[in-house]
Amino acid sequence: MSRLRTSLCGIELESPVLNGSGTYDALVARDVFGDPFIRQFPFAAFVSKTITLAPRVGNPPNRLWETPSGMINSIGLPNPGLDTFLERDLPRLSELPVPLVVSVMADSGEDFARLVSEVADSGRASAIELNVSCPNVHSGLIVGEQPTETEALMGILRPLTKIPLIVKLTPNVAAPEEVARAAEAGGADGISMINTLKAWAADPESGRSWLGAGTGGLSGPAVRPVALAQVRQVSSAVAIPVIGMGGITDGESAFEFIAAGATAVAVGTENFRDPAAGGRISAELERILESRELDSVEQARRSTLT
Amino acid sequence: MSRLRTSLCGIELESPVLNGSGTYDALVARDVFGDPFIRQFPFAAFVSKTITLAPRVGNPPNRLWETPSGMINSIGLPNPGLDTFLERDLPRLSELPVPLVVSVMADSGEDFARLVSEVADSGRASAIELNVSCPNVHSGLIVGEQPTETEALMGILRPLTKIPLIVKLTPNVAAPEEVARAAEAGGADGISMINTLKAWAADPESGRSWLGAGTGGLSGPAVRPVALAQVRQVSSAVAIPVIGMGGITDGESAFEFIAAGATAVAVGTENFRDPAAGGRISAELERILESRELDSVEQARRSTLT
Amino acid sequence: MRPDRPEAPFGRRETEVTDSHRDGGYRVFTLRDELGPEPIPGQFYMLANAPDWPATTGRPYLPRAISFARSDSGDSGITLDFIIHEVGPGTTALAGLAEGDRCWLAGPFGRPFSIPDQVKAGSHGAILVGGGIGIAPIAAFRRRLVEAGVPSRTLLGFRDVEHSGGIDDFFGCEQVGLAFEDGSRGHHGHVTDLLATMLAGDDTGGAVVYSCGPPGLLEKVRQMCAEGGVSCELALESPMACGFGACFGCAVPKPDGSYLRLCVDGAVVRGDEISSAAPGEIQ
Amino acid sequence: MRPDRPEAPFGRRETEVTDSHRDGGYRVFTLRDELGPEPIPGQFYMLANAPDWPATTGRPYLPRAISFARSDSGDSGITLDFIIHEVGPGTTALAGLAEGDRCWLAGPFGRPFSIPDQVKAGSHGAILVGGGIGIAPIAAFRRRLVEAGVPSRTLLGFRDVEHSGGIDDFFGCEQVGLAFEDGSRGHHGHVTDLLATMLAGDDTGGAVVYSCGPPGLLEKVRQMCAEGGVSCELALESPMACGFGACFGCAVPKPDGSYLRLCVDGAVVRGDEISSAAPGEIQ
Ligand SMILES: Cc1cc2nc3c(=O)[nH]c(=O)nc-3n(C[C@H](O)[C@H](O)[C@H](O)COP(=O)(O)OP(=O)(O)OC[C@H]3O[C@@H](n4cnc5c(N)ncnc54)[C@H](O)[C@@H]3O)c2cc1C
Ligand SMILES: Cc1cc2nc3c(=O)[nH]c(=O)nc-3n(C[C@H](O)[C@H](O)[C@H](O)COP(=O)(O)OP(=O)(O)OC[C@H]3O[C@@H](n4cnc5c(N)ncnc54)[C@H](O)[C@@H]3O)c2cc1C
Ligand SMILES: Cc1cc2nc3c(=O)[nH]c(=O)nc-3n(C[C@H](O)[C@H](O)[C@H](O)COP(=O)(O)O)c2cc1C
Ligand SMILES: Cc1cc2nc3c(=O)[nH]c(=O)nc-3n(C[C@H](O)[C@H](O)[C@H](O)COP(=O)(O)O)c2cc1C
Ligand code: FES
Ligand code: FES
Repeated sequence: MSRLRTSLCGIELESPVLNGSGTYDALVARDVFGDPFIRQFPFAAFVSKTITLAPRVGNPPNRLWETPSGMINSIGLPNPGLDTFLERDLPRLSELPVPLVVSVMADSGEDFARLVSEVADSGRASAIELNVSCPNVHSGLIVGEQPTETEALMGILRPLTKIPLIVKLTPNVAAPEEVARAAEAGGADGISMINTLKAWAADPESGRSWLGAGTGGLSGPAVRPVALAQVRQVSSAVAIPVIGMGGITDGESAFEFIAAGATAVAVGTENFRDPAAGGRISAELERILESRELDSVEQARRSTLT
Repeated sequence: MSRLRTSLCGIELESPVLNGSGTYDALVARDVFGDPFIRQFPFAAFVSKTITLAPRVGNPPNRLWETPSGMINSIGLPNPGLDTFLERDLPRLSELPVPLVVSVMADSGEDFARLVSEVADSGRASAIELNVSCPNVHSGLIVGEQPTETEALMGILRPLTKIPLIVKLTPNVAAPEEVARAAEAGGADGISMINTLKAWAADPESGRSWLGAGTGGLSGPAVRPVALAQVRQVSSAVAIPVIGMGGITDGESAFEFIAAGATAVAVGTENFRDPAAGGRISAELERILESRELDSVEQARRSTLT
Repeated sequence: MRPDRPEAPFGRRETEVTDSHRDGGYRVFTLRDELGPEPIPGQFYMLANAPDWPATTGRPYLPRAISFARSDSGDSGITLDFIIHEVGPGTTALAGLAEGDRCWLAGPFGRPFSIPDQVKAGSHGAILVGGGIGIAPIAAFRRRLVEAGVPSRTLLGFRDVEHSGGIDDFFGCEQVGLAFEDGSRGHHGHVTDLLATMLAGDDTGGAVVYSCGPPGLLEKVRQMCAEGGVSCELALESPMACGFGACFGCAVPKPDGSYLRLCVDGAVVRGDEISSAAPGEIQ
Repeated sequence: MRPDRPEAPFGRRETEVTDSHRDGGYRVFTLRDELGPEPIPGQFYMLANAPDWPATTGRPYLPRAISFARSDSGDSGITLDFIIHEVGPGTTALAGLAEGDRCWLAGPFGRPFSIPDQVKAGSHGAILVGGGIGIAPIAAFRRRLVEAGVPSRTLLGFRDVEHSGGIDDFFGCEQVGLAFEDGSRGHHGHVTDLLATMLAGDDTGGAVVYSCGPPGLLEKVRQMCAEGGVSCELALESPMACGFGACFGCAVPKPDGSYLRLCVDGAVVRGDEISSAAPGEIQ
């Protein structure tokens, strides 16, 4: 697989294919599928689900709604909270055969700081992904919607650690490239995008909200054209690498993200349809590079930039 | 069809089903399909394609790309310009058996003002739709992305006419409800939404942009969950009626928009798959109201609001 | 104590449909799974007609969770029977599979039914209560109990003949108590009427109740068992995107206000592990 | 002067597939259209297997533009033959239609071929040049010319046997000039070689050239005709979402820098109405 070797924020990866945060539970999958899961580990790096300081039970059901070529989720970030995560889950996650990226989220700079420093201090994470699609408890503004909030947050977090900090952007903005530029200016090492698009569905019987939380986030092939536009816009605006995602289902769609400027890609919803999608997509992507006589993902990316 | 009768910005309609601007050429359809097209006219009001002051030839091909459950277009608003429109097209459009809404767009308040006053003065339009998804030539800002720009534009246009002014929102913003509130504050009579989501596709051979214009706009069932979320958010934020659209394919999906708070709905991309979609959707919607024992669209809308 | 469960082959796999026929209001079809382990009753699979389905308007998009109703292991792998109630695009597409077609599957997934002794030490029997399409895992479990020599009695309830099927094929060789809400066969009324009579009898001490069916039925069974001090296991349903713990979409409320992930912590749960089997209906 | 075109029934309609068979590298299938008018060669239909297609990953989503290759009107409506080259999900789905299946259609749409006299007053003949799947409208037009008593000569070109079909079925009864790029049949080379020879002959004065095929072929034909002072009509292709002028997606550049809408201003255009028949290739 040497054609697929990718360097991402200084981390050397066997392939450019990661998972989207919150779309794979590697510890449960290890139990469900046994050793073959570890031997054929589907991703080149594993991104944890988003961890918060306090435990969260998540949103009330319904949490899922299938849409044309996609789905809406309102999972609500259930997670055991930082302490249990560090004690119980992190040691097991760091035994996975690939580098680990830990996704964290908080509603204040202080909480974000605790998450980042404790995860970094554990020495078990190769990088930290900052999920900024949440309101800041002080300003009420969604951090990832505001360049200024994003840069201010980076100002707090950047001094805390040397390991790569990746900012996960929300797509529900007019100009994602401005938020990305602010993240870069604040010292981010990479951008990960897109998170889900704000979405709603009616209960077919009552006409009221189907989802327990009212609204949710759209993912899957339906959003791919939007994700590609944003990845293209952002990757031409910043010099740091972009991890592209949103509706990737196969090597061809992964290649589209690389053509749009992504250095690496992540698979989310497709994991639900095919638990082994990550490995399949890596293999398909390798065949595409081969048939186009491209020696690396980086070469592919450059070949399409005008 | 009395159950379907709808009052929209003071215009009495046989049904709540309109077309999305730019998705039907009624004059050509009249030639292609002959009299049955007029007798079974598919919409309760006809929305013209967007007219600009000067003629536009539109974007270079490719202009279309099919996506999972949707399509991207980069048509580029080809139109004959205001003068030819007023002379050649408007008289014929006003012979259609339904009220006419004329969609207009400009890149300055002055040009918008000329479009609005001349269309209004023609006496042939029941309402004017303001397409604000374009940059203002003076500020460089996209009017519909900025509440302040939108309110300022309404300040110029509102005094010019008494006929209803409907603002068509762009969905590529973090908070459409703020733009809608600004439109309402500036005197808009209605909101029409959503326009297309910014989207991109790679040429399968070169990996470069497939669309002649680089990027385009996503429409069709893929965007419906996003459209529903925005319609719900906006209709709970403003008192003026909302015309909901984005991926409506049948009575059920039209009903979802009404459940989300829309007073009327518009059919866009589905027209391409079924030239008679408008009439079919009206009929399907009537059966849904009937089976739910709802006497009117307005009652349906209210029944689902919490 | 949780029964062991087999490891599922990693990923999804293609199988062949070896039979499909109508049975009353349902469709029964059979797959040959050459790679999989023998599943345990109460487990389920995620099924799709094709990697991308033959979809209408982009739905079905996700695979559908379906319990197996019978499994047989033979030379050419495991033979799996499924019973399908067509309620939407996914189940309609699965019901349209014909002999020779391919079907994509992942699994077996989920926590299976426990035998009575595992639920309650020393328990000497099982009462099986199936409602509607919920008879599928009940059929598989009944067979397993027979093989294990555990005495069981079976009660099945249906709305009407159009909403029933599989009785003779999957339960024919044994005496079962039947209830039809429209009175067309067996007891005229609910299957819980039959359960009430049985629980009121004096020969059920120590028996464990197992049930699968619509939420209302399961909640009724749960409450009857709680009141009667009888242990029960319920096979629940919920929307599922993945089936293997990845999406956290299949949340079912627990008594402590948190949620379990039905696809890994269930789909079979003990009555006291959840706050309600019909949470939607009391919202 | 533009030929009249029939009005299309408003909306789309369901038709029955009455035959489907493989013909060389193509698939030929037949529909019975009970409602439609008789179409004119060069016109096309928008086709879909079902109102929502039986789609994979949400594509095909839009109907596909397909020219008819033969039409016959009978007691039970118009019988339409289509020739399909499978290049993607839409054409593959259409090629999968079998006898008895349903097919949804709208049309006939578009501007048809004009007879030679309409293109150029007094013209006394036609030269038909078809390449690849472009033979479909050529086949329909050839038949019409025969009926109208207009003399025509036909030249067909294909890449190789796998990329050919329909020759015997649609052209068998008449002498046609064949060119295969791989030399497997007829002239070893391009169909434009045959056209060049024919135009160089002295008996073509006043004949009009009609062509349909890949963009490169059409542009070559267009230039050859322009240079030789010969009138020509070309049936072009472009991505189409609607087929009836609604989407403005089917833009083809005109010499003046503006665009025509191919579905209403074409798909048949005169050579001098466009700036290039292969704009993508010179971009
Ligand atoms: C563990 C388990 C085992 C099961 N075993 C069986 C079995 O053996 N046999 C069997 O027939 N069924 C079984 N089911 C149920 C089966 O999975 C569902 O009936 C199926 O998923 C429905 O899919 P559909 O596309 O046919 O219907 P859907 O259209 O998905 O509709 C089914 C219901 O889902 C809701 N719904 C409607 N639209 C949507 C949407 N867009 N997104 C999400 N929800 C929607 C509505 O409440 C609707 O009534 C089982 C379910 C589980 C969880
Ligand atoms: C007037 C007219 C008449 C025609 N007559 C015939 C006929 O008689 N017989 C026949 O076989 N064909 C005919 N065609 C061509 C036919 O319509 C196309 O081959 C068909 O639309 C392709 O659809 P597809 O899904 O099979 O392939 P697509 O996947 O749509 O691919 C076909 C080509 O479209 C492009 N493409 C790829 N992906 C996409 C995408 N997502 N969105 C948009 N474009 C994409 C690529 O360039 C690709 O090579 C005609 C076309 C026109 C306009
Ligand atoms: C069920 C589900 C749960 C998710 N949870 C998280 C999460 O915890 N943190 C996060 O940053 N993104 C989360 N996401 C977003 C994904 O990581 C990804 O950005 C998005 O789904 C788009 O990719 P896809 O279309 O391939 O799924 C979640 C997505 C889904 C579908
Ligand atoms: C081909 C095409 C052309 C369009 N042209 C216009 C336009 O001229 N003016 C406008 O306001 N919206 C235009 N739209 C947007 C539609 O009116 C509508 O807002 C959007 O497509 C969402 O609805 P749909 O998913 O039903 O198509 C166009 C959309 C399409 C697909
Ligand atoms: S169905 Fe995905 S976690 Fe249970
Ligand atoms: S295909 Fe839509 S206008 Fe021509």
